[in-house]
Amino acid sequence: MSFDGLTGVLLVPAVAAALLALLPGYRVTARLNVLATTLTLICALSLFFGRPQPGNYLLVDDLNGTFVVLTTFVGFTTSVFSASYIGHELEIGRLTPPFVRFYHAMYQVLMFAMNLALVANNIGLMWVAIELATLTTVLMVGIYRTHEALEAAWKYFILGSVGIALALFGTILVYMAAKPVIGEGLGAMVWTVLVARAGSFDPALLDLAFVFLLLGYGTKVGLAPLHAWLPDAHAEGPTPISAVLSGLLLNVALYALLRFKMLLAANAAALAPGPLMVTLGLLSLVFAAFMLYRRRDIKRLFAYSSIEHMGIITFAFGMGGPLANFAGLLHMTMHSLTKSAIFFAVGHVAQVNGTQRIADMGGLTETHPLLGWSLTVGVVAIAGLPPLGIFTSEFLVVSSTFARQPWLALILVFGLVVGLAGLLLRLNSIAFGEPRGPRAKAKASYVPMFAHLALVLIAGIYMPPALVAWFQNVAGLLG
Amino acid sequence: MTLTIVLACAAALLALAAVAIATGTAVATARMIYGGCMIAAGVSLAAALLHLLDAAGPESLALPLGIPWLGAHLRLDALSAFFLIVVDLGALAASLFAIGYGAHESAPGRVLPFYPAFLAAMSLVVVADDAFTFLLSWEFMSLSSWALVVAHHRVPENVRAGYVYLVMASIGTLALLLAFGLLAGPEGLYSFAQIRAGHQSALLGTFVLVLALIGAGSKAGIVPLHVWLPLAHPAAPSQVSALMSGVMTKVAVYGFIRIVFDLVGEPAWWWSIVVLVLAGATTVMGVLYALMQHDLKRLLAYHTVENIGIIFIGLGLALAFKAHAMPFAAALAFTAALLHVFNHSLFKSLLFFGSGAVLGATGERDMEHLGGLIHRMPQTAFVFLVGCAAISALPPLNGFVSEWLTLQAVLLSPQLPSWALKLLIPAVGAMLALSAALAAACFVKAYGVTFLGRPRTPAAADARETDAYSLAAMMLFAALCLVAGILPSLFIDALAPVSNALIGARMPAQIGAQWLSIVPIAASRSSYDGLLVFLFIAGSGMLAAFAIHRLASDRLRRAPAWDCGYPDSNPATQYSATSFTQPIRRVFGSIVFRARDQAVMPAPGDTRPAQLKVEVRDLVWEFLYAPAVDVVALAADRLNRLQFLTIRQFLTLVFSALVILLVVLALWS
Amino acid sequence: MSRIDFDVAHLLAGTLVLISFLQLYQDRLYALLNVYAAHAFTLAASVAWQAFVQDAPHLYLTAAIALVFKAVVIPVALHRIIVRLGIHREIENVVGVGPTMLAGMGLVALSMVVMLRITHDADPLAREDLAFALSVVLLGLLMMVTRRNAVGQVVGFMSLENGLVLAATGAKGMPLVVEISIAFSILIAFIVIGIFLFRIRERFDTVDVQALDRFRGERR
Amino acid sequence: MVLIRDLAIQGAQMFLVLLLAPLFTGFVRKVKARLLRRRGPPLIQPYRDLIRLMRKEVVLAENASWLFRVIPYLVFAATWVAASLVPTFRTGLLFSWSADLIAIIALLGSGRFFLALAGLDVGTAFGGIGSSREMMIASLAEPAMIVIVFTLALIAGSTQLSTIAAFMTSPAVGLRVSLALALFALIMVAVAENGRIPIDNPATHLELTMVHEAMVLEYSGRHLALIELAASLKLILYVSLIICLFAPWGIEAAGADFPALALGGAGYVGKLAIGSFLLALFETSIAKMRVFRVPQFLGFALMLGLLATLLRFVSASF
Repeated sequence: MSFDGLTGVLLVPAVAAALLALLPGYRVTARLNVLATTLTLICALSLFFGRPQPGNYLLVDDLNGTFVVLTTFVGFTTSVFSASYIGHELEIGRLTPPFVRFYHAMYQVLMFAMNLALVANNIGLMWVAIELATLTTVLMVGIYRTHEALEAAWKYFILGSVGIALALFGTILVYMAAKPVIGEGLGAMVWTVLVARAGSFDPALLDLAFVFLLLGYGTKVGLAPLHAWLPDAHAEGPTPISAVLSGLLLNVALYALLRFKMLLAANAAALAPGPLMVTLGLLSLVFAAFMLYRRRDIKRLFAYSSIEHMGIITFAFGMGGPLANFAGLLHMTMHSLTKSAIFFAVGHVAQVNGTQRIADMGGLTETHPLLGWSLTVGVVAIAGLPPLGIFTSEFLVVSSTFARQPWLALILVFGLVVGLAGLLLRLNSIAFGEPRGPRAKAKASYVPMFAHLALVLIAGIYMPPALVAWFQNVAGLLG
Repeated sequence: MTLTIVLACAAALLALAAVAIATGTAVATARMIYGGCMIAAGVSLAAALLHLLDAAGPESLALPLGIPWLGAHLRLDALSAFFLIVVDLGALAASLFAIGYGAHESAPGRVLPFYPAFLAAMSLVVVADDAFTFLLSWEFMSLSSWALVVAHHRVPENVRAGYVYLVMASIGTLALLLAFGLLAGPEGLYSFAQIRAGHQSALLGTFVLVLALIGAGSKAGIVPLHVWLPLAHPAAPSQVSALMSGVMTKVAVYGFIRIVFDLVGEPAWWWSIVVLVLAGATTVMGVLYALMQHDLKRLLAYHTVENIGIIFIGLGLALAFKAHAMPFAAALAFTAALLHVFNHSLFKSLLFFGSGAVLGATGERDMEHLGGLIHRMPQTAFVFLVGCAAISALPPLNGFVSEWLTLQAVLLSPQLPSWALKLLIPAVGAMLALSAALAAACFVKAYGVTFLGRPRTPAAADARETDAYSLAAMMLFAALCLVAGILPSLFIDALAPVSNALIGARMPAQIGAQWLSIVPIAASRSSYDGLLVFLFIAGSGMLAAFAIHRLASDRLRRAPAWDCGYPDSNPATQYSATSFTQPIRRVFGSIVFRARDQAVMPAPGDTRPAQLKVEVRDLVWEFLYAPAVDVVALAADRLNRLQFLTIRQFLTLVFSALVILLVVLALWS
Repeated sequence: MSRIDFDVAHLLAGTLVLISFLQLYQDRLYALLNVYAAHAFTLAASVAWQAFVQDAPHLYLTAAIALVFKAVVIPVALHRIIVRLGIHREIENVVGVGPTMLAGMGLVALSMVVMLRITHDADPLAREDLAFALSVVLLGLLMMVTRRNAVGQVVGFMSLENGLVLAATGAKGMPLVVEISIAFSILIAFIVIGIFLFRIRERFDTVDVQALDRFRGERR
Repeated sequence: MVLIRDLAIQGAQMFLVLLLAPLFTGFVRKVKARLLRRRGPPLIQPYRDLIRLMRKEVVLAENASWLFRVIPYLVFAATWVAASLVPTFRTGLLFSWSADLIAIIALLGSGRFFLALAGLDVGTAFGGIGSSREMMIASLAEPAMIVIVFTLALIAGSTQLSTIAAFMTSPAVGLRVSLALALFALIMVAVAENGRIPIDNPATHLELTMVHEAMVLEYSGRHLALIELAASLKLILYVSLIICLFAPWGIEAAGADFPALALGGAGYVGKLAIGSFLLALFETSIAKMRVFRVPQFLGFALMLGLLATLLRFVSASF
């Protein structure tokens, strides 16, 4: 088939992965890594203009278009960040060249897997891709091979595998539900076909399937009580991976959930998926909010805040309706940008302080003004304070919910307040107060960080109509 | 057109903030920034004044910002114009003050960027015309002021104050968010125009009122939501303290008025009871708290709480009268409240400027380390005295006028049909009088201990008079306090369009009254003429002075103080702030604060000095906030155990989740 | 499809569930491995039968994988590990065998209830098969949860995965079955290798999962 | 013409109170002395004292500030203005509308405010005691006073003294419980405000429980004279307030001709005499109380006032 953006987003990372696996030398590979992600981003953007027909395996529509662009963009900025970050890791000898090579190859594999999962039109293929992404990240989380890193990787691996298994069972059930209607064979696993005829599927089977899918992919999303792998994986892996995990992989898993939610929504007799998602979302939100208070490790802190926000997003999609869905999409985008920016900052902060322990940090806005203030802005944004984008989405979620389900909104607000207080508590001790830790000059790449924060700020004040129309269209799709 | 100018000024301020980030932090730059702020505020002030005075109709404008399909709606009506005047006047003076005061700012880099942003946010709040824009500016206002509170972040108290402040502010914002969620309904009609159009049910209105009280009240500092205020206001640099206390709390009042008087629609009669009870408690508690302080800026902050209480008493009365279709009484109460908003913004800013000048000159906020400043900083001492007299509601200054009007509104309560209100309102009036008297006591203490007597520390002994800019700012406000006191009729008439818009009635025109006196209802009922009282006092005082100096002696001799024959050169023998309030602490504090004084007297022959131990407890914090904090801590500790499970136990979690869901599924049908 | 086909498939699936129960019952590692081998063998048989019934030759491949890899290679490897690590001692179950069996009963009952809500026009084989597969999956999970020992958990995970393959093959004409089964074999290989890894790196003196959790993230 | 006449009357009123004030004080002292079987100072003694003080030079403490020297004039002026606005022998004074009852109370309040500041200015222990206690007493006396004003305003429908007085003379009033309560409370407040026994002892200096005298301890010469004069003005103000509110008979309405006015004046003096006699009687028959009993005393007054207001609300017939 002819080369188009779709093949691009899959082909480029695959090729790059192969190359990077072979090439030695940090400088070259780092640059190549950035180059590859740039190309992928360009291909993704080209999807705006030329969009291939959905086949049995691949599909590009507004929904996953959003995700693909977001993924490739954050992938690109993260690769820029990782260039400087990994360089520093090499200098201090935390990583050896072979591992760096491995790291870069895996990075591209991860990109490939995530893109594949997004553009897959076949629920089986999607499952395979997500499994691939999981395994890749497992390997990268364990890359430092310290005790904690291996432990985190192992935890991630085991829980992830169980999640994968549950998701597969759900997938099989969907097929079983589809088979009588669509007939045997590939057709019964092609999402476009499924969603078209979901109305006549067996509801009970669909319900069962959704339960398994919710738990299976929910493990990846990091919803409580399936979240256990997430904080450690974020904390022990290299920071670029933490950024990608929080910023992207969670979204990909959530995207899978959304696809199946649409499937259920299309079937009148099946149970509404909303309540389940709402419940899990609120549970994650409140739980993670309380977990913020006792964190000693800065990366684990923000990992929990990711859980919190995944909870909010799941809640929003669970509520459904054009307004809430729009808010959910917006929130997801904003969270990806903000959280990865925060992890960029945190990575450098940890490097200059030589530790991730919050107790050893202090007065950062004084010792490293740029880092400190960027971190502060990031936290302020993630805490949902204006004029940054997350405020907009939280405004929409809360206000639209309160008119429909006052009690839910009250729980939501409660969680938000608790979470905000927890985050600020930590921020105070990190960014303000008497400076602790070394005053050594930071060799950091600020561009990705600033770019993300700038985008979030702009989105908080002004959203281009095109984007809005797109989001609204997608929100409509989600029903 | 006016609105455009106002917005342009706000934009200019934001631009200034950006400039401040870019440029350095030299004193010259700081002056430039503050000067810029002053100009912007001045222009915007002029625009708002024109709009209010020629009673122009509302102007509105929609920008393609914020929520896309909604856009940012902005509107300038009488109410906005009035509060815009308050904001800009405060901003103008604060900037002028800061041109001089900012010179000895230790961390200009942490003040300059946020100061203009803070000003811009406040003026945006009052012109916002849809829920999103309103809340955005509202919370941005909190955020920028938070940054200013933690400007001196090396002092742990400041960081803590900022923390409490921002958390409380967010709680308030979320409460308002919920309120707007109710008003906007499920289909999300966020613009105020749409909200006004859709009339709300009584029950819904009640929820909105409660949420508005929590939201706007926490910002304004209504007891028991005031806890952040005395922490945050003093922590900021003085010009910012002045803005937060004098202006930002008024923006909060604006939020309350906008929601309760404008958006919700017709009030239920008993809403006023809630408001009045809270307001009365706030008034008395605020001044009692203030009396217990010996930190000058914190004392002033607590007085803000008191005055907010007075304002809300006026608003509560207005609600009561409005609900019982007594428009003229409502107009009177409402005007009184608005006038007090204006007056308080004047003298509270003035007082904070003064405390800033003292802080700059001596490095001290604790009154126990000050004293005798009237000799070292005479001009500051004079303007501060004017401020004290004004806030203590002494004629012929402005504080008295608004409290007098409020009392006149209280006296209209017998015409109300409902018994509850008939019995409640006089009690509230008594509270108002009580707080006025206590305020006078408090400011005798504040002024007497800080400026009079003998210096208690070297720092106070060799203080220097503050700079010209600061003095100019203070003089300006002192003059305004006097003008507003002796010519209140001008201000009352200027407020007519506001009460016309929100109450549907206005106070009778005052300009016509003889000798510029104010006559709320009828001359036979009550009237007051600040100008005449002023002239009388001045005249008879001068007459007495003239007569005595001419006919009797004008000789004068300096000698040591008499002090009943026991003069003691040690300044520690003076009355201190703590000892001054000891009787009041004993009368009121023993109940309200469980206050305990105990004098530790060493045995004869023991060389240790005697000590006075004073213990004052903040029951509101102890019984409301401390428990909440404990609960959160407890929950955090309990849940934190989940971080330390084994993989198998985590698997168990997943497994049980699965089983539960399956069971639910099985039981579904 | 004819009666006999159905019965055989049914029988095999039932046997699988039975063997899962047997696994729950075991409290020695060697025995557990042997029972698991039987489990895998039965799976292979049932997959093969499905291949024959649906005359889908590619399923034979899956069957072969099951037979070779799961029924022979993995058990032998684990056997080796046990010998290496010298942990052929008793398995510490978290809860006693009795309660575990009861829980298992409950799970099977649950899966039946859930499945039988499915309308009858879905083909019966699929329905019954799914019911069995679901119970196998749940029993496998139960086993993972109730065993402290990594080997025990691996076995649990593998039997869970057997349940999945059973379901997949039961679903007539489902594509990607082979790929999926291969993918899973890889996954399991990873796990086993992981255990090896931990053994080879002189960090952990036991593969008892709790040893991995000594730090559990936050240093405290 | 009318304006001039009114001006004249207003002026007469101002100087009447100014002249009568010391006499009244003296009369009270005389009566007290008599009741104690002493001869007591002559009635004109207060005038003599004032004149002597005026002639003396002022001895000013070294660190006294400019404020300390301004305050006597301020206090005197505020008190005098307040006193001159209380109708004594004729209602409807020219400037009566320039300050209603509340404003008059506030004027006295400002006098007190500045006097208390003066007590703190020199920085002596005695001055501090005085100011702090004065403000404590005021913090209860003022609200009590305001509540009394409520009661009257509710009955008369006005806070304008002339209107109230006119209403009181009208037959519509009759005897009311709330009025009695208000009167009682007002007397208690007046006693407290003027620092008479049992709250304070105007005749002593070296007593640790003194309040007013401690504040003005550092004053001498003309300053002291002004403050003394202000004190006696305040006293006469309160007495005439009580008179005009509760015994307004004989106070002429606006537009009365001269003989009527003279009659009114005479009546006023007579009432003053009775008032001073009662005051002296009260003071001699009661002992001074400890400072920390004062809050209870005033709290009682406040409660009476509130009770009066509430009674008034419950039924118009009270």
